[in-house]
Amino acid sequence: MNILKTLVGAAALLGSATLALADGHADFKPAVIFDLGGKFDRSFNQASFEGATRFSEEFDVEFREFEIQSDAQREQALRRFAEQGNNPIVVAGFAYGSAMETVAAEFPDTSFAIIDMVVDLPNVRSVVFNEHEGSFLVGMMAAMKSETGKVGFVGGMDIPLIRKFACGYVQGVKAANPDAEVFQNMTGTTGAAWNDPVKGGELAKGQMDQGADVVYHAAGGTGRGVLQAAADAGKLGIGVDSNQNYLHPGNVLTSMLKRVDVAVYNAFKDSMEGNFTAGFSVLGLAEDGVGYAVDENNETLISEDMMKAVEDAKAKIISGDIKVHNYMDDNSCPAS
Amino acid sequence: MKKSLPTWADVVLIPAINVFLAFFVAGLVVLFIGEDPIRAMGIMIQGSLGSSYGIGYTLFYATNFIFTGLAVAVAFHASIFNIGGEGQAGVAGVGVALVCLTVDQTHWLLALPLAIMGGAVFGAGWAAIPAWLQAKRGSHIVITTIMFNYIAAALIIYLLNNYLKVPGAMALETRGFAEGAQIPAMHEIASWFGASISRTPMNISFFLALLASFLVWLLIWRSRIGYEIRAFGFSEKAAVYAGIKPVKIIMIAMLLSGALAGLMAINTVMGSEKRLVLDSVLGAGFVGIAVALMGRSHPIGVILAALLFGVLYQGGAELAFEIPSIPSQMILTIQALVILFTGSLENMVRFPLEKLFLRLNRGTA
Amino acid sequence: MAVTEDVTGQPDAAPTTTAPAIGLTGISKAFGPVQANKDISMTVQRGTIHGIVGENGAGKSTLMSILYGFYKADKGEIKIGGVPTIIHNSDDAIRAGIGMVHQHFMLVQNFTVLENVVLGAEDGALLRPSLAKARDILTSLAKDYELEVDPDAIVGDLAVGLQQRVEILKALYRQADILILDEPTGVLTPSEADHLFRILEGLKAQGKTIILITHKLREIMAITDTVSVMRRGEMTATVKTAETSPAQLAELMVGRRVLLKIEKAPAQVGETVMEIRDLRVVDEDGVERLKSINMDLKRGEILGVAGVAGNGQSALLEVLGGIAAATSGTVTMNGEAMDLTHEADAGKRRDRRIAHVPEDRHKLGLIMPYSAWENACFGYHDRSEYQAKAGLLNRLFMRDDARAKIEKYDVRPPNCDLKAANFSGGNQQKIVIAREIESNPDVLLVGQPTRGVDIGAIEFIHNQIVALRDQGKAILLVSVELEEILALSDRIIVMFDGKISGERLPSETDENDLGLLMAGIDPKANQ
Amino acid sequence: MDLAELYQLLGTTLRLATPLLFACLAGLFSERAGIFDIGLEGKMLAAAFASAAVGAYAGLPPLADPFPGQLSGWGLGWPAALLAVLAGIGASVLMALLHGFASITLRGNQLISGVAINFLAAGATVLIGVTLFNLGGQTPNLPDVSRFKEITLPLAETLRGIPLVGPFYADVISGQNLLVYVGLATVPLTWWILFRTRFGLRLRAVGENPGAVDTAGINVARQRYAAVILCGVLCGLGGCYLSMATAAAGFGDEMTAGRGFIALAALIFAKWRPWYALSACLLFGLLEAISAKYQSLDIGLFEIPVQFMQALPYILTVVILAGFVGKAIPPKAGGVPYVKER
Repeated sequence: MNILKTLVGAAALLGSATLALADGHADFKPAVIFDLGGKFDRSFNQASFEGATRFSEEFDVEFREFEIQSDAQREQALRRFAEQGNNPIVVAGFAYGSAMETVAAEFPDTSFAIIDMVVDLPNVRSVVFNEHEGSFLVGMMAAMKSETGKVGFVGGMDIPLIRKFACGYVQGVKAANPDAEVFQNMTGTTGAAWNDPVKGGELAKGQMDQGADVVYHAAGGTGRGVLQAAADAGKLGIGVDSNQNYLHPGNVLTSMLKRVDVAVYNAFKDSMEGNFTAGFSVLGLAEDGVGYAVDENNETLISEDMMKAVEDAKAKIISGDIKVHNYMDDNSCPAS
Repeated sequence: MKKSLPTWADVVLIPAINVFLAFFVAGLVVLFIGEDPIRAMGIMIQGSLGSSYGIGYTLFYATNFIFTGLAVAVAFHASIFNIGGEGQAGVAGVGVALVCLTVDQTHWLLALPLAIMGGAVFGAGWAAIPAWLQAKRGSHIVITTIMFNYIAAALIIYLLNNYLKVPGAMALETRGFAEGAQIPAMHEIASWFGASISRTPMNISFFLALLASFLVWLLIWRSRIGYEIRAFGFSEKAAVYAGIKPVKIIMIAMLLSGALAGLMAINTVMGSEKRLVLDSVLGAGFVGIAVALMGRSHPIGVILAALLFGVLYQGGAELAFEIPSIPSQMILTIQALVILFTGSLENMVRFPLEKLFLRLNRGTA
Repeated sequence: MAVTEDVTGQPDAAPTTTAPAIGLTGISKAFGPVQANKDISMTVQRGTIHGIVGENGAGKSTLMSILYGFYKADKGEIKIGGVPTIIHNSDDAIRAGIGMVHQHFMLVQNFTVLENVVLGAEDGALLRPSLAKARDILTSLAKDYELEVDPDAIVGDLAVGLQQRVEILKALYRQADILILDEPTGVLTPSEADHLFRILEGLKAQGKTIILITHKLREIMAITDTVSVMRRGEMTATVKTAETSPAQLAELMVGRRVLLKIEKAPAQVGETVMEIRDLRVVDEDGVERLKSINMDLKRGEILGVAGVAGNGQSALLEVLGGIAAATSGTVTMNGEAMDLTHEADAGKRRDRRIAHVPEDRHKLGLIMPYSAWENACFGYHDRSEYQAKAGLLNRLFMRDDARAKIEKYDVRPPNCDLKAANFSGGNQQKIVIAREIESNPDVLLVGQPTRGVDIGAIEFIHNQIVALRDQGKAILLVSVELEEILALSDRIIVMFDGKISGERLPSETDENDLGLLMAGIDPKANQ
Repeated sequence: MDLAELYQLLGTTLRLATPLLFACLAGLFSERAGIFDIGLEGKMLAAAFASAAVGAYAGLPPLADPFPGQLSGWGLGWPAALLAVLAGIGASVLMALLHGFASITLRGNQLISGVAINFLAAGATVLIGVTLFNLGGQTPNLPDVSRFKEITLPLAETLRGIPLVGPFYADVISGQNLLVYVGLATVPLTWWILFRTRFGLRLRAVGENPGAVDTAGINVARQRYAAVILCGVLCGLGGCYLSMATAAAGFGDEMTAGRGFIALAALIFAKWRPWYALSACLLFGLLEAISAKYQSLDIGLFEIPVQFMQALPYILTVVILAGFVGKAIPPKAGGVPYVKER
């Protein structure tokens, strides 16, 4: 009986404690929900975590976060944060699409943002990136750096979004070296493909055995294996989403930055300042939404010529002189 | 073989001590993480039972576990360990989805019975092959059902990728079911009676689960086939002597088991997600093992154990929200401890208790 | 090289020549609430064959298992060669020079003879030297004691008698001075048993001490020097064999003079109910269990089937009772042919009014966790009187029905809610007998009706069987107890090696005659 | 497919088969002794985590000012790998002892114990991982000193010129990591232990008829514990392989990804025999390699979907279990707790 009393007592205490906590931050309570793979995937999710953290540190505002463990938790996580008055709620990942449609409709007064997916509701901001533009640039770098004229690409789950990365990359490679050969592999057809570094490593190794000496990955947690395999073989990997240059200094040529962090940061900031706008926004090279990373870990790998060529291409893409084909426009890729 | 334990000790005391031990060890784990186990417990109880929102989710999870628990329990009665609830429920999800996608322009009153049939038939069908192999070829059903879980996973991925998912879409899921295949959620049912409760995925399937529990009780303890199933479970040789055909019993028990596991797809696929997603079972097939073990394979025990696991799942999710340093794998750990203590380490409690009762009996005799 | 020369005695327990080989004092052992051995004391002299007799469940095997370290006694002292010895496990027993041939052979079926012999007595971490050494020793043992076995044969492929040799060889290989044999002849034909006894005599001549557990008085009289009698966990007497008689031993075993004759009227034999023609059974392993059996069962008679266990009687009961399928042959029941070869179907047999009291009531006849009322219609539960609506059972009727049977058959305690497991052996058997007889069969198959049943219940059960006969039913009685066969049967057939080796009327035969038939020899065939 | 591609596929096969092989031989020891083990997955997972955790602490250099996601280690150098392997084996053996305690001492249900161990490992690795590293259950990337890297065997390049065999030696046999070779060597070792030693004789006997072993004066429980511990050691190596010898270079949530169950399937496929186990693991490894490399396999008439390749090990095992192609007969006393009979 004593145990029960203690428990009931604790529960009651807790109830009041939660309330008090809620009161203290009643004004502004942003929340971010990560996709499968978790906030420390050193890639996509980590980028959104970093955006939220940067905002939190700059404005001294705490944010709520949640890492789902299964697909079915998406809706519960969204609804719970909304029900507890969190606002705005940012989710990262295309797989949140249907959950977002359901929950955002239930909570019209809450602001939502979703990355990598378009949800057409008056209180949802949809942010997508021109990954093909960033991939084009790292593709150029890969081709210019490659000594064998062969480069590789390892994707995560085989979906149009990842084909978009691949297609931009191939276009960039061919732009720099029309004779270059590109090997492509996808890790799988389910969510598990985002988190299988063993297989990622094997795929990269396979490509390197075929002669590739630069391998680009767009595979979330799987990419850790790709970069590790490249480093083990003394070859070069290219990171994605976050800046992954630090993972294997000297063996990561660059990282294709996808500024998910900026999207999260902006959503939080706009909402705090009352400037939150719903609707559809595309972040490309022009908006600094995508790019490539150069830091102390890889600056020796990139020559002046490469820099110049890439910067040149970047300007041309922004100006529209170079058109990079978006795979998702017609679900096909002109280059392979 | 004289029994040395009174029935109440067998069905109440031992499970209670075992669950207590499991939670005690879980509490130690929380301490190790550096959090307060009493506070964690408080959050779990508050989060799962402290609001209509929490209760709704708790009962939503419990609904799944009642179905899978019953599935394991029915097979247990025939002395069959069906570890394949995960695959059976998964394949049943395909069945439910196919029905719903076909008839979702009609009305849920039509769609529900059809979907129940779809889920039950697909679930039973997936159980039928291991059952047949056990009955006719003597293949170890534990191993075959494990294998069939993996085969089911591959099959579902294949079907979703190639046939079921919305063309061009990225998410590996079917289109959402239209109005005509959406069964009433609990908050809708409540609103018919003028009550207002939080929106949760809990739906009419909960009552279906209770009904299924009653029917299972009737079947196992009151029907002729139940009498035969239990007899077979106690002794296959005796069953053969009594003219009970093993092949028939294995098939019936496993088909029922698969069908019951399959019915959980009504709750998840039709009730909550309203579409077929890739991982619609969420490990409930395995939780069913723990539920059946704890519930001593009796429907009432199964319901109680399913509620406990519902509290565990919902409370555990709340825990992960409230104390991010306790990840949701805590649930998995507690689940493992419950299976360990109530299942494989049961004799750790039983042996000393038997000795104790023997001594008590001698003292009074 | 004779192995016995290697036995130079145990280093820490040097036996004196005069000290008895085994001395037990005050041994007690309880399993939960059951007292299996009560304050047992026993002395066995070196170089003798000592018999232990007693009914099933009298505690013989438990006592020997304690001596062999399989169980630990709760109380009591063991002296080996006069030296107090503590035996925690079989290893201790082996080291004390004790070997045991278990009733169920303790052999690894898919190992070779050599591997089985060496197991546990290897010489080093590597196998090959051990095996090579064992091969040599085995050859010499085989020569010394008539124990020839192919050392490279897979044990599972060997006949039962040969497997028993392997067990003896195992003990001898471990240089056992004391050899315990637990019911060694239960699976042997009389000639195999005689061969075994010759081996035992040979061992005795070499100075070994032998303990023979059995419930067959013939064997005790034939081979032992001294004999101890056990009853209900207690040792009731130890006597010199030469100074006793089977009748005296029997009385000591069961506690009162055995009923040698059952009061019964002469049989009123009617027409044939069941005709069995050319019945054959080949089991999964390809072994022919029944070889062309032909027999008729007639109304109003008890047909006794005698034979050493494992000579086809069980297979006969199983096929007729629908537990196993026959390979070929025809059986007609009341003039109608039955399909026995398709599949085992006990339900159909019951529909044909064939009732069956199985040999093993624990494993077959009862569901132990079921209450008496659930057991009282087990096998007949699909009959219409037990059905309620919609596939449910009529529990009220089932209980009424059970209460009536319990009363009529004097089952004690008369509580139909008690689980089968909680009744004594005799009352369990009464429940089975009640169920089968009350189903009103034309043919009753009965296997070992009084195995493990107390005396009072035996009488009751025998009387019920006779009463059923007097109603004009046919009864097929299978028993390994010759006395039971002789006392109950109106006609006797004897089975050997899956065939009927002879048929007798009780008036024209005796145990010796039947014993020869059980060995496949028909003493009257050439007359 | 040219020869280079084939050899490359075989190299991948060998790498993917190695963790299966360790787990499969682990299960072989356990099940030959009569202890069913469906907890191979959990033991591997626990080992993968423990070795990665210790490998990270021991191998990473000390940092003056570590930031989140970075770890200040002890910078031990080569002993780091040794410590990591020991930790992995230790964790796995601990799990094995739990299984042994439940199924040998307490005579509990071995299947249920296996299920519990799988869950326990899946839950506890992440719980502990989050507490130690705050990386969502992952460990930090392992430094090279805590990893097993490719070893080029002598004469690999010299012999490459020999047709067929040369490249095979250079590309498939050579250039694997140490654990691959250890795994291959474990096969004959297992065979030798089982069939040429006293320990093996007793181990096999205890899985067939523990009564025979008991009456032969051998302690059944001790023999079974020994088998279970050996099972733990081998599962431990399998787990270490995943975190230390693959490109994962660290631990990730659920990283065994069902390999324990494929190993179990391989064990049945191999009918509990060591050399067959090698073949079964290589076959399943090959299937995995093919399904990793090719998303679908066009065999001319139709395309075999990748999911079919992934399900094939399980399907084959079911076929074997059904006895359609050579019946797999498990050790007779398998799964049954030993109780002395009266």
